[in-house]
Amino acid sequence: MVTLFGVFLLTLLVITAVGILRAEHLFVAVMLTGIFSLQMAAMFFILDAADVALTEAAVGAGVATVLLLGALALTNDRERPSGIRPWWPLALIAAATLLVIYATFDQPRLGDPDAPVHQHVAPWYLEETPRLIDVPNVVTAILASFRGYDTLGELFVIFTAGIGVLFLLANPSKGGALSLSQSAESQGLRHHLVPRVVGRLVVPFIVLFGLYVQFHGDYGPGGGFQAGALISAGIILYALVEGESMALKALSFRVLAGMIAGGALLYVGVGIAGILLGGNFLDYSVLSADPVAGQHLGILLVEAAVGLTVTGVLLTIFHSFAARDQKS
Amino acid sequence: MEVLLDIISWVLLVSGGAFVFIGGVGALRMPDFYTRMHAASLTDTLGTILVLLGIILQAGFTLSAVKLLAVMVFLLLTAPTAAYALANAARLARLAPERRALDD
Amino acid sequence: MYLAATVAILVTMALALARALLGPTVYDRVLAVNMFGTKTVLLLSVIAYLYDRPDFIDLALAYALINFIGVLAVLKFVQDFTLRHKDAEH
Amino acid sequence: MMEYLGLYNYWVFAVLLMLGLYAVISRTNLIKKLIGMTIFQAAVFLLYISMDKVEGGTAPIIQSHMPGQLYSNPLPQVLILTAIVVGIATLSLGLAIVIRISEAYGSIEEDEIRKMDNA
Repeated sequence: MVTLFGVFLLTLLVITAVGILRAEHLFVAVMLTGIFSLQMAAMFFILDAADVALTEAAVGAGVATVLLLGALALTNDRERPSGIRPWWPLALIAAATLLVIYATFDQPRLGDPDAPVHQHVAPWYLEETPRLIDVPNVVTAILASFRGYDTLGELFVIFTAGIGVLFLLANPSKGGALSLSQSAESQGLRHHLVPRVVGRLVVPFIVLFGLYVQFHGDYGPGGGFQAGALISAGIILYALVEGESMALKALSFRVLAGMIAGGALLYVGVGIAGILLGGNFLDYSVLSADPVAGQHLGILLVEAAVGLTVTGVLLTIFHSFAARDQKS
Repeated sequence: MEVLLDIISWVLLVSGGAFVFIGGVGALRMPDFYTRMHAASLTDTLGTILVLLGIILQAGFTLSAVKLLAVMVFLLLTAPTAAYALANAARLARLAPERRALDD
Repeated sequence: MYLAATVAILVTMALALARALLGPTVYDRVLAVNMFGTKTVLLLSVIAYLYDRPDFIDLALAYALINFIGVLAVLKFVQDFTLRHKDAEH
Repeated sequence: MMEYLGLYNYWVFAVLLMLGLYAVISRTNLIKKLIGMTIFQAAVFLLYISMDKVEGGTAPIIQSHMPGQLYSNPLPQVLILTAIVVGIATLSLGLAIVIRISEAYGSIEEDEIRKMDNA
C-alpha cells in the first residue's frame, strides 16, 4: 500500500517538475519549487530516510524559498517570453531519457534486500555501530564518526560557498562590510500585527526545536545539518517580521563570521586532538579513557561544529542578499 | 475502553480526512482567489484538528502525543498567519499601480 | 483507519497541485503551496503512525514550525515590490 | 506488475534528471537554469534514497526493544543529507553570481548578455 502512495507522490513530482519548466513567471516557478521540495520530503520519509526528510524540510521550507525570492527581488521576476524553441534539445533529452530508462531495467527493484548496495559496508555499519559507538542513530554515527572525513569535506564546501557569496555581494566601498540602512524596506513586516505577534511567539520555539534536533541527533532524526538549517530559518523569520537590522543586532556579521570560522576550526581541531592524543585524524576513541565515551564526545563536538558553520553560512547568505536589496 | 477509543479515533480520522478533502475541492472549484482562500484555510484548520486528535487518541499518554499536540498548536498558530499574510499580499498588489506585473 | 486519512490527504495534495498549476493569479499558487504544506504535515504525522515509528513526529513538527516562513517572505516580496514602484512613480 | 512498480522510482529519476538538464540547456534565463539544476540535483537525491530502501526495513535508528528488525541502508542517507545542505549553499552562490551579472548587464537572459559581450 505504501508503495502505491510512493508511486502517487512520484507522479505528482513529475507533474510539478514539468510545471516548473513551463512557468514563464519566475515567481511561479519558485512557488512550484516549494511544492516540489515538500513532495521530495514526503517521498524521502516514505523511503525510510527520516534524517534526509528532516534536512529537506528544514532547507526547503525555511531557507530555499526565501533565498530564491530574495534573488528575484534583485534581478527580474519574469522570463523573457521565448519565440520558437529549437527542436534539438527536446529530441536529445527524449533520447537520453529513453536511454536512462532502458538502463534502469538492470536495476534491482525497489526494496530488494539482495541488491548489491546492501551487501558491501552497510551491514557492517548496522552491526558494529552499537558496539563501537553505541548511538541508536546509525546515520549520525556514519556521518560524524565512520565517515567523518567526508563530512569535513562537505563542511568546507559550505564554508567556501559562504565566503564566495560574501566576496560577490559585499560592498567594498564600506571596507568590505555589509551595512544596512534604516530605510522603510528594512523594517520588514513590522506594521503587520498578526505576523509580528505570531512570529515573535514562534521564533523561540523554532530555535529551541533546532537545539533539540542538534543534541537529540544521536537518538532520533537530527544532527548539525538539520539543526543549522532550522535555526537559520528561525532567525530568518525574525528578520522578516522585525526587519533585518533587528536580526543583525541579535546576531551581527561579526558573530556570524565567527560561527563560520569557529565551526570549521572546531571540526579540524577535534581531528588534530585525535592525532595529539595518539590516534588517527578524526579518531575519537582516544578523546576519553573509554573509547565509546570518546566517540560520544567526538560526535557531539563535530555535530556542534557542523551546526555552527551551517547556521553561520546560511544566515550570512540571507543577510548578503537582503543588504544588496537595500542598496539598489 | 480500547474499542471505544478506536471507534472515536476512526470517526475523527475519517471525518478529518473528509474535511481535508472538502477543503481541497473548495480550493479547486471556488470562483475567485479570496473565496478559494476561505475554503482552503477554514477547512484546513478543522481537518487538522480532527486528524491530529484522532492520532493523539491512538498514541495515548506518550511523548509523541505531546509532540502531536505541539504540531497541532503550531499549525493552528501558523496556518492562519500564513493566510493573513497571503490575503494581505494579494490586497497590496491589487492596490498597487503596477498590477499587471504581479498578476499572471 | 490511517489508510483512509492518508488517501484523503494524498488526493487533496493532488487537488492543491492542480490549483498551483492552473493559477490563474500568482496568489492562487502561493495558496496552493501553503495548502500543500499543511497537508504534508498531516501526511507525515499519519504515515509515522502507519509505519509504527511515532518518534518521527519530529518531522511534522519541523514543518508545522517553519512552513509559513515562505508565505511571509512572499508578503515581504510583494510589499517591497509595490514600495519600489511607488518610489519609481514619484 | 510489482516487477515494474519496483522500477518506477528509477523511471521518475530518469525523467526528472532529463527535465532538469533540459531546463539547463534550453532556457536562456539564468535563474531558470539554476532552478533546473536543483531539479537535476533532486533527481540524484531520489536515486540514492530509492536505493537505500529495504523491503520490510525501517529507518536506520536502532530500536533496542525490537531485536531482529531489518533496517534500511544508512549510507546513501548520509551522502544525501550532506548533499542537500551543500546544494542550497551552491544554489545561493549561483544566485549571487546571477545578481552580479544582472547588476552589470541589466539582464539575466544568456543570449542578451552574450550579445552585449560581443558588441
